Formats: sequence, C-alpha cells, structure tokens
Amino acid sequence: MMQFIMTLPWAIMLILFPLTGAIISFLWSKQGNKIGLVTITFVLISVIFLAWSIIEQDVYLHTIGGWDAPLGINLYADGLSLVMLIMTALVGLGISIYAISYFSADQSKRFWPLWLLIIAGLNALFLSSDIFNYYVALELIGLAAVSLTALGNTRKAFLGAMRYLLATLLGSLLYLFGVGLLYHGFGSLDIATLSRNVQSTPVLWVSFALMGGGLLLKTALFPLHFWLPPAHSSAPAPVSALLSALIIKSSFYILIRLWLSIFGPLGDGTVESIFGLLGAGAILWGSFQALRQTRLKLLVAYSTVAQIGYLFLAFALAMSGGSIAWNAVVFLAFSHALAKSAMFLVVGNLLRFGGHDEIIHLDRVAQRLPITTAAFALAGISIIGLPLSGGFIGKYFLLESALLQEQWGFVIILLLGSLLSAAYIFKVISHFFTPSSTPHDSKIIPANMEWAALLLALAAILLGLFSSSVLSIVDIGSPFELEGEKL
Amino acid sequence: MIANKNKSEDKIIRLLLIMLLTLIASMVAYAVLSLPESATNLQRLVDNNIDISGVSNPVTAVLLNFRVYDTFLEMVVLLVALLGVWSIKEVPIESMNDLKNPVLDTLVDLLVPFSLLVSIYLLWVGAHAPGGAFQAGSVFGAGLVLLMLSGRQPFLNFKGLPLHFALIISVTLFISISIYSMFATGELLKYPLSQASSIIFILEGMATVSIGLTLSLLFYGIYTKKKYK
Amino acid sequence: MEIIIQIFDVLLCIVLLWVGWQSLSSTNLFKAIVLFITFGLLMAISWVRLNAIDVAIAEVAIGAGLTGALLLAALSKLQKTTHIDKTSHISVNSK
Amino acid sequence: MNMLFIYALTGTGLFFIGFYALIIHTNLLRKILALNIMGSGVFLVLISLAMRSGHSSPDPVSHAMVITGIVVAVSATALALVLMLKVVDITGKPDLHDQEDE
Repeated sequence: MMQFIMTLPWAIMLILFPLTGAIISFLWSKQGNKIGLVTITFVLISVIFLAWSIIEQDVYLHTIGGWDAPLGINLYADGLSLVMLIMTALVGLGISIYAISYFSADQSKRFWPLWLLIIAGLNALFLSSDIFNYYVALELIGLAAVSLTALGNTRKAFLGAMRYLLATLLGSLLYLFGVGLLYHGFGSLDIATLSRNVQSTPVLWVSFALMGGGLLLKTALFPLHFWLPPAHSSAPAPVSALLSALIIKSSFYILIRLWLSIFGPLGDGTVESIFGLLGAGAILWGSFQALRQTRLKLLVAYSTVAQIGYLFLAFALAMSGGSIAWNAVVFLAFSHALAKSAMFLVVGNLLRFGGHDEIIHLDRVAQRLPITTAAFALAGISIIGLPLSGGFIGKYFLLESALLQEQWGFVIILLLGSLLSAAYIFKVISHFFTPSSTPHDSKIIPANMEWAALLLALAAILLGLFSSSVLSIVDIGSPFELEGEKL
Repeated sequence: MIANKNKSEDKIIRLLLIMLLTLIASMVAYAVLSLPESATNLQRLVDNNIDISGVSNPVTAVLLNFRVYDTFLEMVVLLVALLGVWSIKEVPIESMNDLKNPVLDTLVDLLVPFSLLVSIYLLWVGAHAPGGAFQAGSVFGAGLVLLMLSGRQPFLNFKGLPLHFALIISVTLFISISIYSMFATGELLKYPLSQASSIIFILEGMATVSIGLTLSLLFYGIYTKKKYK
Repeated sequence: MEIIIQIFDVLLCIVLLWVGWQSLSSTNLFKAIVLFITFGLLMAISWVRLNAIDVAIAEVAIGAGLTGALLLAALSKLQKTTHIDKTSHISVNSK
Repeated sequence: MNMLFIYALTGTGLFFIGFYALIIHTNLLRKILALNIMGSGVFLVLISLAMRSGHSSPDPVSHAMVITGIVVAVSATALALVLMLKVVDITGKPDLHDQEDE
C-alpha cells in the first residue's frame, strides 16, 4: 500500500490540482472559498507525499511526453525545489485560510481562480528544469500577480499594479532575450544539457547579463526595487502576503538555479561581488526606509526590500564559503516567506480593525487583538533573526560564513541590518500597547484571519527548531555543488 | 522623468541613458556577431524524431508534441490574461456598441466567413505545412474582432456558462489528456504512438476555439463601454 | 540575384528600425499606433524572408491585426476619458 | 559575414530603441508600445539566428518559442491596456505621476 502511494505521480498532481481547482472556481464562482480550501489541502498532501518519496528515493525526474531533454522538457525536483514547494504549500494554506473571510463576495469571485493559477504556476516553475519553460511560468505568475494587485480597487492599487506590470514585463523580455542567446549559443534549453555545453564566451556572459538583469528586476533587488513598495503596500492583505512571500522568490529561485548549474562554474567572482554589494545596499537602504515609514504596510514592504538583500549577500559569501552560505539562502527565503506573509496578514487585520495603518495611531491593539499581536511579535523575531527562529538560523549561517572568510565588511552589514530591523519592529510593537491620542472605533476580526497569521508566524519559529531536518532535505541531490565539482 | 524642473538636467540624464544603453547594446551586438555561422540547436533532434511525432510540420511537432508542456502553460497564460482583464474591469457582455457603418457592414459580411474559412484551413494544414492552432486561433479571433467592430454582438446569444466553458475548453482538454497519458503511458502528455496525430488534431482544434475566443474577448474588454461602479 | 536580395535585406532592416523609432517618437499617438501596425506588417515580411511562414501568419493576425485593434480601441477610450475627466477630475480627487 | 546577422543586429537595435523609449516616455500607451517593439526585437534575433543552420529549413524550436512569445505578448498588452484605462479613469491622465503621492 505504502509502495503504491509512493509511486503515484505527486509532482504532476501538484500542477494539475490547482489548475483544476482554478477552472472549477471560475465556472462555479459562488463556491470559491470551499473549492480553494479543498484545492490547497490537496496541494499540501501532494507536497507531503512528494517529499516522502524524494526523501526515500532520491531526486525526482520525469520526462514529459516521453521526450528526454534536450528535445523535450524534464520535470526535476531535488532538495532545493522541494523546500520551495513546501514553502508554497504552507504559505498558500495560510493565505487561503485568511482569504475566505477577508474578501467580499465580489472580490472572492475574482481572487480564487487567479490565486489557484498562481499556485499552479509556482509549482510548475519549481518543478521545471527548462529555461524557456521558466519564461512561460514567469509570465503566468506575473500577469496573475498584477491582476490580483489591482484587486485592491483603490487609486494606489491601480497605480502600483501598473508600475508592477511594466517592471515585470520588462524583466520577462530581458530574460527571454537571454534565453534566445543562450539557446543559439549552446544549443539547448535544458539546464542540465546547458551546464555540460557551456563555455566562457561573450554569448554566455551577455545572456547572463540579460537574464540576470531581468530576474533581479523581478526579484526587486536594490536599486531595482522601485516598483515593489507601491505594489506590495497597496494590494489587498492576502495578495501583499503572496507577493512578498512567494512571487519574488520564484525569480530568485531561477537565478540560483541558473547560477549554480550554468554560469557559476565559469565565473571569476565578479558577479558574486556585485551581488554582495547590491545585497548590502538593499539591507541598509531597505531598513532605513522601513524605519522612516509612518504607515505600517509600507514599513513591512520596505522590510521586504531589506530582506531580499540578505539573499544576495549569500551569493557573495558562497563564492569561497560554499554550502553554508547556500543553506543560509534556503533558510532566509523560507523563513522570510512565512514571517512576511504573517506580517502582511497582521497588517490586514489592523487595517480592518481600526480602518487605518498609521503606526502612531495604533490603539491598544495588544489588549484587543492578542493573537494578531502575538503573530506580529513572532514574525518580528524571525525577521530580526533572534535565536531559535528560522530567520536566526539563516543569519547565523551567513555570519558564520562571513567570519570564516574574514569578510569583516559583511559581518558589520549583517549586524547593522539586524539592529535596524530590531529598531523598526520594536517601533511598531511599542505602539501596539499604548492607547492612541485619537481613539477610534474597531471592527471585529474573524478568528481565522487572526489564526492564519499566527500559524504562519509560528511556522517561521518552528523552522528554526527543525533546522536539521530541513537541512537534510535541502541536501538531497546536492543542489549546491557546482556542476563542475559533481563530475 | 524628474519632470520639467530643470530642462538641462533632464537632457544630461537622457544623454547618460543613451550612452549606457548604447554601451549595453554594442556588447549584445558583439555577442550576437561572435556566434559561429554553423548552428548549434535542436534541429537535428527534431528531424530525427519527427516521424514518430504524429505530424510532419516541425513547428507543429515542437508546439504540440516535443514541447507540448509549454503550450499547455501558454493556454493557462491566455486564461490568466482574460481573468485579469475581467477582474480589473467588469465586462458587460450585453451592452451594445452603436457603430453601424454600411460600407463596413458589407466588408465584414465578406471578411468574417472568409476568416473562419482561413482559420479552418490553417488548422487543417498545420499538421504538414505552415499553420496550426496558434495561427488558426488568431485568425479566428481577428474575425470575431471585425464582427465586433461592425457593431455586431457575437457573444449576445452565447454568454454566461456556455461561454465560460468554451474559454476553458483548451486547458480542460490539456488536463484531461495529461491524466489520460499518465494512465496510458505513465508519462505526462506522452501520446500512444497510434493516437498521436488524432490527439494533436483534437488539441489543436480546441486550442483554436479557446485562443480565438480569448483574444477577441480581450479586445472586447477594452472596446466595450466602461461601466462606472 | 544574390546582390538584389542583400540590398533588399539591408533596406528592410533600415526601414524596420526607422518605422520602429518613428512609432515611438511620434508626438501624435494615433500616428504612433498606425506606424506600429505598419511595423508589424514589415515584421511579417521579414519573417517570410527568414523562412518563418508559421511566424509570419501569427504576426499578421496577432502582431499587426489584433494588437493594432487593441491599441486603437484603447486610444479612442483614452481620448474620450481624458476629455470627460477634465470635469469629473475634481470629484475623483476629493474622495 | 552572413547577411542574416544584420537581422539579428536590427533585432538588437529595436530592443534597445524600445528600452530607451520605455524609460523616457511617461505616457503609459507609449510605454506599452515600447514594450511591444522590444518584444519584436527579441523575436527577430531568435528567428534570424535560427536560419544559421546549413539545412534547407530553419530551426523549428526557435519558431515555436517565438509563436508562444507572440501570444504571450498580446495577452500582456491587453492586460496592460485595460489597467492603463483604469488608471486614466481614476487619475484622469495616462501616466504614473500622481499628485496624491506623499
């Protein structure tokens, strides 16, 4: 029986379930909430079984259409893809539980099909190993994400969505240009084949510049983050959560994949240094901006800009430090997804509760919304990187790697970054406890909206406690050994 | 960008931008020119396998067999775009556009059946000559757009659930064939050899319907009168 | 014969760049869109020249036809709305 | 030099002309036009390089990619135009500069 369950094609179900769910919720829009919850539950179950079979049997490889790459497209899942899929399912569940009470009937009708299509797109992307297939998946995710941003239905939401759309389309075109050159230079679209074929020629580096540029724009690495704060701060709360937690991780994931298997082995360290510098810039700039904000939602959005910086610091540290820094990336990406989605959901609760998100006018939130407050505090612990949380493990690995390599500049940036994030988190929390000078009415928050935020925040903490098992999953298929070393 | 605060400052920024883009463009151009004249691509692999792909037009073989998974996701992208347009703007299928023009009318009377004919022809020849679902679908869509431009309402008698079904028919068929292929061959979207050409033909036919309807409805979303809420 | 084709190639490329640039720099939006449609048709010619008949068909129907129709429809909406909103602008702002 | 490379160079040129226009224009319709021209540039590079093979017919995978790309482009354009009309509806003008921004 167990053997039978393990042989079922869970990876493929990860793509087909949400697609089917999206279609049903489109046709039968009144039942969106129920269809959405059922679908996301199926996705979670599929991920669990896929994880189980990968842990038992090593990496997953499936030739679509029976045509092996490079002619066809291969599905491929190693430890890194698996962690990303788990991240998508967990955050997806949290956001879905929240969304059933958040949206009006009219909004809900539009939200569910697009949101389920985003989940399908993300799963497809994390399972793919083909650079053109990535492009199609990126477009799918990007267009759906923009449409959901506009669901905010305010002046700011439409302007934010428009800016976001232009940025994401530019990013896709740059990426596609790079794909074209890489294909004509080395004769394949399949990552594994490319990694065998590539040589350090002008075509290789120009295509990296184009693809990398496009992906950095989509990931919103400083100074290409201009589109992120307006979009992430004006979208409806569950959409902000999924944008910050999942969407930007998808382009970042492609960047890691391409770097590790195609470009990294031939690099001479220049790219890593640039990424490290930009990452440092992102941490400082994003944190300062976050500290300056008076509106909570913008503060959380700028905090995302800063947290993206950490992901890129790891690029620089992995140059000679190897897998410690890469493990740091996984923990930072995963814990940020959980903690940041929790934070955006908290902001959604506060906006509904008091009708505003002005930090200084928060009115005795801690007493009146204890669960929401706890969620924010726990998420904050992970964002700052306080001990035992998932964020702590990530930052600890980074620090260790920086110390081992005696990269003192990065050590200072890391410490300063944590200090700044502690400053902006505590600035918010202190206002949770005080009465506002202008007391205001409050609305009741449905329990599932409070608990969804708390559970996501709790998961960010638990990630730290279960770090060793996460590490053993990440290691499957040794995604972080550069292709050259594997041979 | 910085708006008309300072004209000369604006000019300098533009100049810098032009210099930067020219620099990048020349690097890209250099890389393009450095490609060898002999090709490195997948053409030989396509040629070697085309006999067992079910069609003889190599582009159709790539789109509907070797890389059919891309086309599957592509159909989803079209659906996403339409859902996005509908979510941003309420599109009233019922509203009439009063754009009657007798000259255009006669033209449309001729052109629309013609586009339908071309579309079916393209679909038919796609298996062995240039053509196929994307081309047929876009010609079909263009015909529907012409119909709307002449003030006709192709969706007036065909809306609600039937229309929704028509829009998702392609993605639904892809999902069904995915499931079928998993049972029949154990591999996603792998067609049993004997059924390959008929499966490809059905997929193309449904894709044509979905592409044509989706593209024309995307147009309709912009063209139709806006409704203030 | 070869030389004629080469001259044709060079001319087509120059015209493509020129029409593309004109479309993006024209001060009149309507003209810009018409130039863009022309650009799409020229692209279709180059697809034929590059032995890409499949792409040429898609380009004529989508690139030039449908995209052109989309842009023109949007432009007419744009011009109507910007006229109307001269008056309704204040009410929108004061919300 | 193979004559086909001039198409590839033209494609590159179109991409960067579009890139420039995308950045300097504030009018959203022009930005959308610019993105479309950029896309055409990429397609031209892909298709012209597909001709390099010694075969009688060019590489079909590039063609398939471009056909997919053209359909993605028109879908994205439609979404962008609808969003632009919504922005115009609300702010009264087709650009991203909003006086209400603090």
